[in-house]
Amino acid sequence: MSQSLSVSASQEKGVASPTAMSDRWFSILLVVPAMLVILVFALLPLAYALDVSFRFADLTRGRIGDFVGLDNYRTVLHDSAFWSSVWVTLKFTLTAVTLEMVLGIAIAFLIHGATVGKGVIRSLMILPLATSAAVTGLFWRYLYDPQFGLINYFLGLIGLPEPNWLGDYTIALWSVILFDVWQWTPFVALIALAGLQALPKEPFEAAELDGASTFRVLRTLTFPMLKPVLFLVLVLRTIDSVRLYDAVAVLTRGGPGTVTETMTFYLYRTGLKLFRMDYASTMAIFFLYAMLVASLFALRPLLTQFSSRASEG
Amino acid sequence: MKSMLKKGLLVAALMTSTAPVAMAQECVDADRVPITWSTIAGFYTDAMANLVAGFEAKNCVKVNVVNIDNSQLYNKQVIEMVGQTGAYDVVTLETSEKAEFAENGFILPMTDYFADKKAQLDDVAPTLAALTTQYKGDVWGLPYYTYTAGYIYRADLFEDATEKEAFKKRFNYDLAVPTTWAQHRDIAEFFTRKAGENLKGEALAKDFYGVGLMAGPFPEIQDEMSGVLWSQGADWLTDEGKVPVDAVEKAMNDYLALMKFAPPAALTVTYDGVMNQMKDGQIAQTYSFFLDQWPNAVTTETSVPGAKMGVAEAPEKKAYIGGFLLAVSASSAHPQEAMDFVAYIGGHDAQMEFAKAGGTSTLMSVLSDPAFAAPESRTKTGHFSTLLKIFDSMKGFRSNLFDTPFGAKIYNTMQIPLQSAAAGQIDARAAAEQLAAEVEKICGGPCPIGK
Amino acid sequence: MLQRESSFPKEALRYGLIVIVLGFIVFPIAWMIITSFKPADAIMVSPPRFLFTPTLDNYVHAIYDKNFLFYIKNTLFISVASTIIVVITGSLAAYSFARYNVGDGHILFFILSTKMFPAIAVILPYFLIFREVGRTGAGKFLGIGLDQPGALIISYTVFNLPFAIWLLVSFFQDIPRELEHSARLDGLSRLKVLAKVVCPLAAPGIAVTGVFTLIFSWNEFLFAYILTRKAASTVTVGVESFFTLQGILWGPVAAAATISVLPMLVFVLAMQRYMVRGLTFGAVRG
Amino acid sequence: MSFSQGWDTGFRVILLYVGVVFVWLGFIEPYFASQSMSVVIMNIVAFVISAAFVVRARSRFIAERQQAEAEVAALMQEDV
Repeated sequence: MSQSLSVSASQEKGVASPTAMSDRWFSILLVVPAMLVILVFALLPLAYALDVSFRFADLTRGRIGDFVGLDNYRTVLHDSAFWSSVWVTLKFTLTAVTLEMVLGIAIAFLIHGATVGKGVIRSLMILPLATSAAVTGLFWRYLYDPQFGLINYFLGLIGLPEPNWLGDYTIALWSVILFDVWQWTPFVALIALAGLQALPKEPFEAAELDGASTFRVLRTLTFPMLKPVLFLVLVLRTIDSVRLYDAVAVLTRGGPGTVTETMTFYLYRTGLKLFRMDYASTMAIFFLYAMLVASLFALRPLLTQFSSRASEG
Repeated sequence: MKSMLKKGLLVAALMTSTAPVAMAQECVDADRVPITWSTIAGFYTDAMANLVAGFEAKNCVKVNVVNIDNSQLYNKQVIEMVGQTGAYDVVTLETSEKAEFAENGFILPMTDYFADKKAQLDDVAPTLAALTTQYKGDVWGLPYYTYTAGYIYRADLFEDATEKEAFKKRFNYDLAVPTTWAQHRDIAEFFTRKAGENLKGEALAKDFYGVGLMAGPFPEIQDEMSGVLWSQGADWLTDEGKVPVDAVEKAMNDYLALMKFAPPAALTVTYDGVMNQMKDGQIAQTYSFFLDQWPNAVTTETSVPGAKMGVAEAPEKKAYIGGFLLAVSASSAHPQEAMDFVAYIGGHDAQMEFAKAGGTSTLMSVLSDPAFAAPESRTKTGHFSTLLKIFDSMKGFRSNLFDTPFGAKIYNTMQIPLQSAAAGQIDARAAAEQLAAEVEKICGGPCPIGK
Repeated sequence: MLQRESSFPKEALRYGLIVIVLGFIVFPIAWMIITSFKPADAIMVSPPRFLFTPTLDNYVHAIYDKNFLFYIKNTLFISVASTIIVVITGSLAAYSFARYNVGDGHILFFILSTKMFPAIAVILPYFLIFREVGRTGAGKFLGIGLDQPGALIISYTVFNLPFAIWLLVSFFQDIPRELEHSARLDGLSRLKVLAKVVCPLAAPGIAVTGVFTLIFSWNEFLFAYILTRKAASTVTVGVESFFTLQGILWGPVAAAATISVLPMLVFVLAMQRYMVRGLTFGAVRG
Repeated sequence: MSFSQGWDTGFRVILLYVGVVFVWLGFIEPYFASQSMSVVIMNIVAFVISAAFVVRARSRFIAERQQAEAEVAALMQEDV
């Protein structure tokens, strides 16, 4: 970390200031509106959740109840449904994000090489993003339907087996993943494509003159230069996948059984169907904790990069 | 203030009922008391708009109708009740939710309100009233719609000579509306055919299935299984508040035996999916199905050439008794007007209008009205006579599921182990044990039963 | 990059693959739009019907019977208002983080971590907060309360702000400091520098951030469903009124969904020219 | 130790403490006969680990600072 350096850098920057306000006050003032909103609406619910996680709270049976110490944490830690939902979430996130990244980057290269029609292609790619999972999920359910769905109809026409996409417990999670891949791969592809188009020309021309192989150019020039933007997308997609709710709610409701019940869906079921806010809050705290620990490692490079770029003179 | 209001209800109710016309004349829009009714989305919207208008004409009240998706209705209402927002004056409750709302003080008892209107209460089909309106000796509102389950089938298949002959040959008894589960299973097996095979002597263009089931991730598989379980003399909860694991296992196994003859989509659909299959000519019969869908089912006769629909009591004569209860929220600012509204919508005149629009009424006087039994009303109210039979067969029936304040939570959880078993992930025994464990977790021990 | 020596068969293969990819992406939405023009008896049939007499009945039903434009109007107001707030407060904060490194990355990390708390866990506290605020005079005046647009505007602002700030920081960092220095030397105040020099340069980034904020607000379901009842309901909640006791009204749902996608599409297409540069998040540096 | 380093260390200590509590409740507590006993020991363990972490972080920061100062001093000398 480079605190000491950054301090001296910002002192240096005090160039010709006509107003009396110092850089420091100005910079703090800029952050105030955003921080106010976030502090009130992020910390209050967090405080509420923390409070509730130490109490008995079945909302349908009156107000928030007595202090129960760490009992809710014990219950949740020994709740097999909770752990199975964690497992489902991990499986989903890992598979969906990997698929989206790989396919998205591949598609970006594919389109980048195209000579005409890029504008049209981009416009079509944005379609899944412009629709909500709550609505398109409904139509995917229709497409997946073994009786009326288009997918099985086409599979039947070419003589392939017709799976029960959302009803077969061995593949239901994959069907949800496929939907997520459909919705978010274009997002990854669009960003990777923009990244490709923004790359400077010179190093590549030089590499071509040197007669470097395509693979080598990719490995030594393209990917290192795209790395920051790809990493950003990766982080965004991971955060969103872990929080997946809409798609599950509309496609399978966690079924068959609990095969597709992700953490957030289990949280929803506990909090808004069973109204056990004590367990739900406890799970939310776990969730936040896991995310914080993960991001401490994953986000460190990004934040250091921000930090060091901000303090560059 | 609120208790004063409650005491004054009787008097006030008398006043409104004696002088409604005078009131309506004096009423200007600004004076109208606003009450809000939360109900199911798209619920006979036009008919309900007429009924609401009828109520507003007689009372100085403005009724706002809030439409909510059936699957979200429960939690949305609970949140508003817990938050004591008073946003909903009249709420719509499923049979299993009544005890929870009553026990936790979310809704107001209407026993006093109906004290002088006994005739109106007595008109509610007694079987339905016992299950949907009563809890711990009080009356909690009026049911205004019933989706009690029965048996809907393709009568044309049962009357076809070649099918009858083939059935007799294979099973050694006549093909007829089943009265036992064994018969029902036989019929389901009999009518399950592959594309290319014959049905009614003609080659099928697509697969045909013996039975349509609602085993999707919705709280409907338990409605179907209630019929099996209850007909075997068991209940979801014993009087000690525990799930009878052996009985549930047996019922589950019976259900699984039937699953084999249902289309694969059975694992993902609820009643509307089954109706779509019926209307597309993919299934021969239902299991224990919501009879309020009759007007919907009957359209099969136009969508499938030669089809004729029939309706009967479910095999073994036990089925889910479902009804939407109208009740008045405890946080309502205008409980008196809200109760008037409940009494109006659940009353004879409104229910007559409702039935004419295709709604399934809850009142004996409406269900037995000869006009609805006439052949020309068949497409809308052809199921009324069957409903009367079901109510008669199940007279005096109570289920502990509807008498525990945890009923709603149990009801909203049950489909998880049951669907797991239906999908073949776990066996019937495991499903029953899982259900027992879940229920114990929800109730925090044996479930209290409040009779 | 090195596609100068590309031959015809290679190009044909490339476009073939692109068509397959686009087909996969577009086909579910196309099927939705086709469904919106189908008569009711042509939707739930097997085999699926491709030839039918198109009808506008579903649109009529959605617009007149279900008053769907009301939800569009609500959603438009809520998401646009929230997007404007997010873009302004987010830009200010992001500029400060990018230039002055306020909080040395810790505040930025804190802001980002608020996005990691599951929405379902905060929904009930929000409900209680807005219930209380809605009962006060200020809440009534500003329209912040249950079933009022203010509640959703604030919720969406809170939920989009971390993401927006995060994106914007890298854009602002991309702008050379020299420009600001010279503008300051010309006697412009700091705010003027921000408004007249920095923001125009960061326009693609701000535009892309706006697009994403708008899309996320437009498509949000959970908050809209818990915090509104009728008066302030948005499209995702409005669609639920098509799930009736007689089954899902597929035709009208498709029509409503098509209508609700249109404003987003128009908006995204209008922003198209910013998208290419903006989507790099300022993170690609030569 | 600067404010920023303090903040960072504080944050990590909280995560560490909470992490110990979670692991303890999940895996170790079942081996204890008395729950209150387990909680007491858990807190002691968590506290010790956190304290150790703080001490280590502090000494590392001091070392870093000294190294940086030495570098700056070396640079200054070169300049001169």
